[in-house]
Amino acid sequence: MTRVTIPIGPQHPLLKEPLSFMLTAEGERVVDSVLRLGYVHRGIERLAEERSWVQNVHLLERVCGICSHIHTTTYCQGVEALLELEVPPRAQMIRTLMCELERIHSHLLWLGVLAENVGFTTIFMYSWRDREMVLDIMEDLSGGRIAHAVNIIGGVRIDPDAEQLDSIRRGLDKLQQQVDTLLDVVQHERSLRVRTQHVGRTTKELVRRHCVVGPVARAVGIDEDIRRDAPYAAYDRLSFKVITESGGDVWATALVRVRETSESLSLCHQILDQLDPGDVATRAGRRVPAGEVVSRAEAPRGEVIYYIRSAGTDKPARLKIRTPTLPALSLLGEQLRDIKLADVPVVLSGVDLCIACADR
Amino acid sequence: MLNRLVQWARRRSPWVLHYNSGGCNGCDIEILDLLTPRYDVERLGILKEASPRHADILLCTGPVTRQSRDRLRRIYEQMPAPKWVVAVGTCATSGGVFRGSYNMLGGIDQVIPVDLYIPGCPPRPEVIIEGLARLLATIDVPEDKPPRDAAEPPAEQLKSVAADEGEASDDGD
Amino acid sequence: MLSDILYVLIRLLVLPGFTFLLACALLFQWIDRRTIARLQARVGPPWYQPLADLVKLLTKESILPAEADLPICTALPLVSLAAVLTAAVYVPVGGHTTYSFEGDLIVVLFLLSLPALFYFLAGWVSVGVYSVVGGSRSLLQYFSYEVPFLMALSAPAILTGSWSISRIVGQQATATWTVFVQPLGFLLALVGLIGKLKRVPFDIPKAKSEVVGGPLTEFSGRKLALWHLTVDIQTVVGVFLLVNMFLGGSDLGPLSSLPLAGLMDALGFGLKALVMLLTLSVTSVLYARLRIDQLADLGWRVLAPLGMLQLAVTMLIGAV
Amino acid sequence: MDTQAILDALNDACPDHTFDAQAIPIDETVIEVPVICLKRVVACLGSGFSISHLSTITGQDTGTELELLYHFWSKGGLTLRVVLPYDDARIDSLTAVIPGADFYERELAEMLGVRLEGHPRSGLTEAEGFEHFLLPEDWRPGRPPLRKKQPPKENES
Repeated sequence: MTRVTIPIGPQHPLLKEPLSFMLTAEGERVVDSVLRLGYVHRGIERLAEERSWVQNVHLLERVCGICSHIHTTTYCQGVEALLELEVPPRAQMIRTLMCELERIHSHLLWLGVLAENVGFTTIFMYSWRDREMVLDIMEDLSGGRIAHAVNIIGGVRIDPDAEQLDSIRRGLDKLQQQVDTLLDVVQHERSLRVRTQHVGRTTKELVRRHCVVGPVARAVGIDEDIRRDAPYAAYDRLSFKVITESGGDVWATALVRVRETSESLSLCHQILDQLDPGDVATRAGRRVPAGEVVSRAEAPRGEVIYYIRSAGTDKPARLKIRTPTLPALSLLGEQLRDIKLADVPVVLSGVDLCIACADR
Repeated sequence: MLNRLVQWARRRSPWVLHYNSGGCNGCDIEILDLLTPRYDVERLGILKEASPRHADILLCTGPVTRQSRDRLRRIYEQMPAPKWVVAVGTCATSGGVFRGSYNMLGGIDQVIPVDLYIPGCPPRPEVIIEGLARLLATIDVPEDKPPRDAAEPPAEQLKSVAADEGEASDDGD
Repeated sequence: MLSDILYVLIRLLVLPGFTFLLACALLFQWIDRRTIARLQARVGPPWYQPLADLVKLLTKESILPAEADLPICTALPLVSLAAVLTAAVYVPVGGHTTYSFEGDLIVVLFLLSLPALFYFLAGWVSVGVYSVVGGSRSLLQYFSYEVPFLMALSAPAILTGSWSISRIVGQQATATWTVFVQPLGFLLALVGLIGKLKRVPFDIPKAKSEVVGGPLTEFSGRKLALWHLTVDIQTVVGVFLLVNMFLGGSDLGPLSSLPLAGLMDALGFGLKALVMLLTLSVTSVLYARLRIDQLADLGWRVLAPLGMLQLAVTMLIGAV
Repeated sequence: MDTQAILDALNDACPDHTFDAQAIPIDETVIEVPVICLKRVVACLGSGFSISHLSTITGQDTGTELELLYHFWSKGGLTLRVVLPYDDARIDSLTAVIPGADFYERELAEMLGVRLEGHPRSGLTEAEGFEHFLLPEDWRPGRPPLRKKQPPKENES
């Protein structure tokens, strides 16, 4: 059979961001793929070395527009560790609240993109409509729908009052119903299952070999979650389940993500109940003592790791970011082999790519 | 009379193509959000198209990275006239926080001519709609000209595009 | 003599000719988009949207890749539009037929299947990768839905003993609507029609997330407008055909004896067409897109045997 | 994670070097590893201890030398520190043991000009014609952007 090269990207309706996959296909069967990143490479690691510690909060929020808060959280907690700052418990709680809201937002967004990619526009519309509720809550809290600018070094910038918390509770309750419906849809809708079950199947071994983290790893039964294994922010004061599945296909990752959304909603409620009054920030100096720190956090897509080194000046000497999409892309190289062309969008959706994160 | 009809049609049927030339996703999801129930831009006749050949308006997000430059230019070339370019977000307008990086060229207008700038980080969907509405209101087809005229890109742009043509194979991706 | 020619011209161009079809096509597209939007919790486009889209595309620059075959790319949308327009001539609308002869059903079925082939060719000659992949998909899809569709539409003809659509319609007015005799055939015809029109869940050849715009990826301006118009008119003709073949045309049962027969005919036909159209819209909201191999499976393992069954049963009844 | 057990095992695996652990925030154990021992150390960690995954490899230019940090995760952070001299920045690729290291190593090659020995993809050095991963095709060779002596804005080719 003749082989054709089918370019996916950098401009392709399947991708909201540019990256390029050169698929080699025989008829409808994809036999190989070549990945090219760099279309969104903004050189953030180098830029960060030229900005002050405070300016970097602003810069790092723009590593990724979907999980912006987790980046600043990881960065701030790293810098706070270098400064040996004690972050007030209320600030920790608010940080965690935003993290969980962001997870809900990201997972609902993902479900919509998956549905859109299998041609199920209706689910896309509904899950994005429900996502608006989370955006409303986040906007209510921080003033921004997408970029929240909540974190500052030493705490957070916002201090919600009782009225706001009440309105958040109401929003969360409404959202809970919608998420239950969506879970029901993912579990039972036939045509969605036909398209996602047994597609993009991975194994525990493959996931380990490619160092994949997050929902994709949990969908093959790897029980890992930084929130529980190395609690940061306020996670040590909260209780939640780490969701795992055993299927390893795209459907399993969908179940993991939707169930995690429910879990996040319960976390939000716990946070609102435990939110004691107090300070939301401690003062931080402009210079950070020399030293190095490795900071990890659980983004919606899995473990985020920052390595920060200070030379004792007002700028970082080195700031390294690794986001969960990078190992997922490595796994994709294996997944995009010997599958049907029509399954490519499903497999790509399954790992929940965030190219802006991967390219930096 | 015919020109009036064409003008009416163009103002009411803007099909958009979205290209991210190096942005962080923030603007992109807000653009995608335009299609969803709360904003539903199909009310205004806006459809998000997949192929540059079907589109009237190019919605660009993000600063232009060096790797994206040729692709952006090629997409613009593939669009049939008349066409418009909208730079959505602060990065697309000026390069935003990423100015000064080794891999950045700056805003969209460094590569292709831009008709409308919508600043914001990211701009709210309402703002994008407002911007598009303003752009649409400026579309007109003068009575004394045939309806098919295009905004000519500056001469310098044309030259560099011509240089590119050797490698561009127009495969529509 | 002159009045005869005028009469024919009016029939061809105005009612139920091109103008009428165009109006129906735009109206149907709007109803379709609006229904889908409403079901997806959106508002949807205003009524003039399809017209604005059409006019805009017609007045846009029409460019093609340098490698594409320009004359063929120009001709293809024209001939496929001509095919569906010709088909429309033989499909009765509200009891009126422009032309009718014994065997016009076969001509209509043939003409309606042509756009699928031209669509495939369009992908092939416009060279782009996505066009070619989309084109070959549309051919595969054609083989999956066409056989059951043909079998489903042959059944009423065999039942009536005539291959003329007008006769089949007339027969239903005296007996009962075919849909009550052959519900299975109706279902198959509906599924086949969805496949023909490449609507969700059978929008495989133009799946955005897989092959961008499918065979039409490289088309723009006028040519694209004509392609869109072909699909729109094909929708109208397909819906009309199914109404005639299965829903008794303009027959309203006991209500037919009411005064203003002409108006009632039009009303009855319009209502049935609307119901059919809404069925199409609702279906496209409810499903995810199938994969091409899943469609082939469905076509050959489920739909074709069912079509065969329908035919066999019809013939048996006819023989008794 | 039992740091002492790891140190003992490493000392057994590479007897000509004495390993020492250092703690840095946030709960990260750092072990300095000589270049030649890296592969053995990783093999030893992989077999004897439940290392879950390689989080990433940080490469940095400290101003005097290049430093590579291999961040592992196993219910706790473990980082291996390898120091390379400027003029002979080469290291064994780990892709044979950990396929997931591929992208991180390509980044090292591209961003810091480290030469990866035994990496499955050719074209990771200039001599082989650099196969770009993050940087644009027209990037001027020999200017890895994360080396300190590389001026931040100098990118015009």
